[in-house]
Amino acid sequence: MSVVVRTIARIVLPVGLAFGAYVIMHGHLTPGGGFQGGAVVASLVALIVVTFGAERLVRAKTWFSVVEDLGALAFVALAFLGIGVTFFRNVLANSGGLFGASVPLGPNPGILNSAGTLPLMNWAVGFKVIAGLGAVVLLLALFGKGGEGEDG
Amino acid sequence: MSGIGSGEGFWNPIVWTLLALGVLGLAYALWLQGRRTYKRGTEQEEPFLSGERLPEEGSHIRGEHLYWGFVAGLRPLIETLRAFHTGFIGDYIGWLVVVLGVAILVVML
Amino acid sequence: MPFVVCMLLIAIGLFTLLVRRNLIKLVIGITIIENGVNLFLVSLGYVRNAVAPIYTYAPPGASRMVFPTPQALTLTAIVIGLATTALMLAFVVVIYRHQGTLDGGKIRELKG
Amino acid sequence: MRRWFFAGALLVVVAYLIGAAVWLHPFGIPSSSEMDDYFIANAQKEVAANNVVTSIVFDYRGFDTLGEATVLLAAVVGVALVLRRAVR
Amino acid sequence: MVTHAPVLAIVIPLLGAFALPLWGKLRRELRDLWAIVVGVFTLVVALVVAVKVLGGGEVWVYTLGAASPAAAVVQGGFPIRIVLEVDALSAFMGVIALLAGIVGLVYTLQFLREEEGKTLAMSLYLLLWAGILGLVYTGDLFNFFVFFEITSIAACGLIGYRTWESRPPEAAFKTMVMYTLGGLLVLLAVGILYGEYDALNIAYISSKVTGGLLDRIALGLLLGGLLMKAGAVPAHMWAPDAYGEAPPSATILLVVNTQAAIYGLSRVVFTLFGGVLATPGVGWLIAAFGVLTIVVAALMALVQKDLGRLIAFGAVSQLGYMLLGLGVGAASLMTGAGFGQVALRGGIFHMINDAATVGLLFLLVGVVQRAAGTKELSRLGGLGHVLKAEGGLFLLGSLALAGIPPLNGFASKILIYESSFHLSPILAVLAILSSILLLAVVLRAFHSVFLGPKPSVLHVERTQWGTILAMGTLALVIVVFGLFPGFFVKHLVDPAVQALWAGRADYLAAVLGG
Repeated sequence: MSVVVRTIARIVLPVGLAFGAYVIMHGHLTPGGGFQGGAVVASLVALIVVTFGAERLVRAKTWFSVVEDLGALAFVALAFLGIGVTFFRNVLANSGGLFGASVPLGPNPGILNSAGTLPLMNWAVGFKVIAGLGAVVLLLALFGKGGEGEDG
Repeated sequence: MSGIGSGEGFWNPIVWTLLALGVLGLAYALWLQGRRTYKRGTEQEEPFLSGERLPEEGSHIRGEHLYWGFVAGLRPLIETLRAFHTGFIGDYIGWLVVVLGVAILVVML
Repeated sequence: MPFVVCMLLIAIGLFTLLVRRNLIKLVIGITIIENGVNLFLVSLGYVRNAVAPIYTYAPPGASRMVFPTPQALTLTAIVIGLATTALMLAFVVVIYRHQGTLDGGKIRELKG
Repeated sequence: MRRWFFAGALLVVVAYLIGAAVWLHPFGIPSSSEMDDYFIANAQKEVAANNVVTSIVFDYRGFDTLGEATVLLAAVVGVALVLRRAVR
Repeated sequence: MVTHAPVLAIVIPLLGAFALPLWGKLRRELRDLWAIVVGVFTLVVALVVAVKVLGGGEVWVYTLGAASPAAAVVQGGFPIRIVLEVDALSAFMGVIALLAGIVGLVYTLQFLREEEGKTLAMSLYLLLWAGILGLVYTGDLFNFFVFFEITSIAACGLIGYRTWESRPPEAAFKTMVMYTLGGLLVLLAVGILYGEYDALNIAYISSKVTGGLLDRIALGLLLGGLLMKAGAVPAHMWAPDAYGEAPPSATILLVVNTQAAIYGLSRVVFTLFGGVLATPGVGWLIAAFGVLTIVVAALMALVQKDLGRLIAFGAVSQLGYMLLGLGVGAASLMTGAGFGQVALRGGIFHMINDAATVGLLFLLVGVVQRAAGTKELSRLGGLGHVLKAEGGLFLLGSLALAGIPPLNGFASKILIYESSFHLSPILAVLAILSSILLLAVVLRAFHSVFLGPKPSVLHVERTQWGTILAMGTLALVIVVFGLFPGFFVKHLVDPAVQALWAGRADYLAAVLGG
């Protein structure tokens, strides 16, 4: 791609990354969440593929698949936290500990340290979606360019 | 333990197997009756293929040609059915829509 | 009326599937149906004169909130639709590599 | 012939779909709302999250989200499987 | 942990599928060991569910994320969370999924080759297994849709496994299009029902449903989507493509996946709309599609030139018998005629018989293809000289598929014949004639693959012990279920029949209380 596109992409990349992280982090307070923020960041992968070429990211593919598996495992592990009561029980909410603050009822400015397992799940799902969508984009972009596929 | 009732009658595979063995034994007994007229080593042992000579290495009717006459008899029906399976993805979807339409029409009755 | 629009979108998608032969256009048709269904789902939860179901800095005067469940369902359905689209496109790529065409009328090795 | 058959079926289906859309509750005035009223009233207390949608996605209907994550993983694994280096 | 058994049965294979690629990156032996461990744990957990539900006769409710597993409803008497609800029918389907899943897993471990992407295929296999278990255990409509899509995507990924050939990706794409459309129809129906009742729980909607116009349209959409997935003619054309081209280790689960659609169909007809179906029209519809499926698929199987596709059409024909049994049962539900129960008994018993029979045949197709390097009937022949045990197993499976006594196919088919004769003699006659046709079909396959002069140029590989073990298990099931059908009908099938026939009130009460 041309210099203009590359320059602007270099500016957009950190901003987009920060925005994606914000959307994931504040999923339990503002519109957004793991999926939406993950999709924002994954679109940056597509931006890199379009701007700098997919060959640059050949080695990232393996990392993407590992991160995706780890994200999914973390999500299940967080769901398993509540197995003492029921599967998917939100045991951290209103517990007073990590992410355990209670929120005042009705409209309020929001407390980041609340909602129990929700922010953690948002992060797990966020990483999972970044890695998953990034892997799909990369696989489709790399197909037929020598480095395709995975052995085993 | 073994049988199941079907409302009308019942089905018991153990009894059926015993009966089948009995019938097989009867058939074997009948078969033994005819053994006296059978001579080994004559042309009676050879398969009769309309007077044709048998190939040396044996022959095998390939799967496509088995039941040739039966398939030929049903040709109009089978050709219709084969033409029905076009392999075109648009037809797959079309028939799904038809099933859906029929289902909705019947449910509306 | 918005429900009717969603159903019309679904109808357009089905029509696309029935009259188009190009595999990519088939995938597009399925995506149109998907969007119609998702729009239908999310519009089910709309409540007149209501605000988004989020309490962070919610307008103090608003009394009602839009139904949150359809939004959650639509979120799930969108991601599922994305996954199916990705897989279908991957198949289209492989089919094109093998058969050299995208015409659904010619991709008929499995017939009869 | 076959095309007309499909067109007729499509017309029937679409007619009933639009019938369903017309027959449904008026846009913006849901006919029943007990489950969503419960969510709006109690989600903030039970889950301690301001965003009711997120509390439904990850708490009340968290199992759906697990399924959704699974679908995404299955799609990625499927794409990797389909587009892998074809050794043969 | 026993209280969490229903959810663990779904989550353990999911967890296994998530972690499997990581193990595969470390060491392949660890990956295989992990798959075995996951399989054993799933087996144990789901057997606990099956024994408790089928033996105890209760409906097991598990509410995800609630203060206690039994607390499905909140103040006001309506459920808000996702509820897993395992009644006898679900537990029975779980047993089928277990049998097929374990056998297929043992087969997969040895059959697939490393250089062909074994790790990814095994991961998808576990996902498909988990999806089927979730599909039959869930008590929530939207969750049903989610698991529907999990099974669809995992199944299509597996169908397109042999990407170096041109036919499997084509089959996978066609199947994917059909599955996606079916899933969208189900989702649309869920949306309509949600808009009407503001609920997603099957039991709660069932208690509210009135049978008005909207309910009927939703029922029609559900029927359309599920009939497609159940492989009913004329929307069956994806099924022979998929079964014929998929790797045989996955086909056995694909068949169970299709049966899970029939489970969904019976859940919709008997439970969700069981209270408002005033006319036998729906039952007649399903029975008519069933007979059409039986006849058309059997005729098409007669003229196939590819062994996989031939068996695939036979499998589609078998699905028709289940649809027929279910339809006759549904048609006689309102009149309460006794033969409806017999039909359901036959249809449900036929599911497990079909999973064993068709599964065995597909596993053998894989062995034949690996041994001879081809599936085309015109190039096969004389394999019986080399693969003696496999030939015997194929004959056994063929006879069971055609319903020859005393094998298991006959035991379930006779129930379907007799009961459908009461509804309409034409149905029974067509079903019996097609069964004879199927015998001709499978004997033709056996004849052209295993009989004939010994092939001279053929390079034949030996079959590994794992595949023999898997096929031997299925053969054992065929013989034992054929010789002692009374025992299995009484302890496995009859609770499931009762759950459909008279269990709707229990199903609703288990969630809603009272």
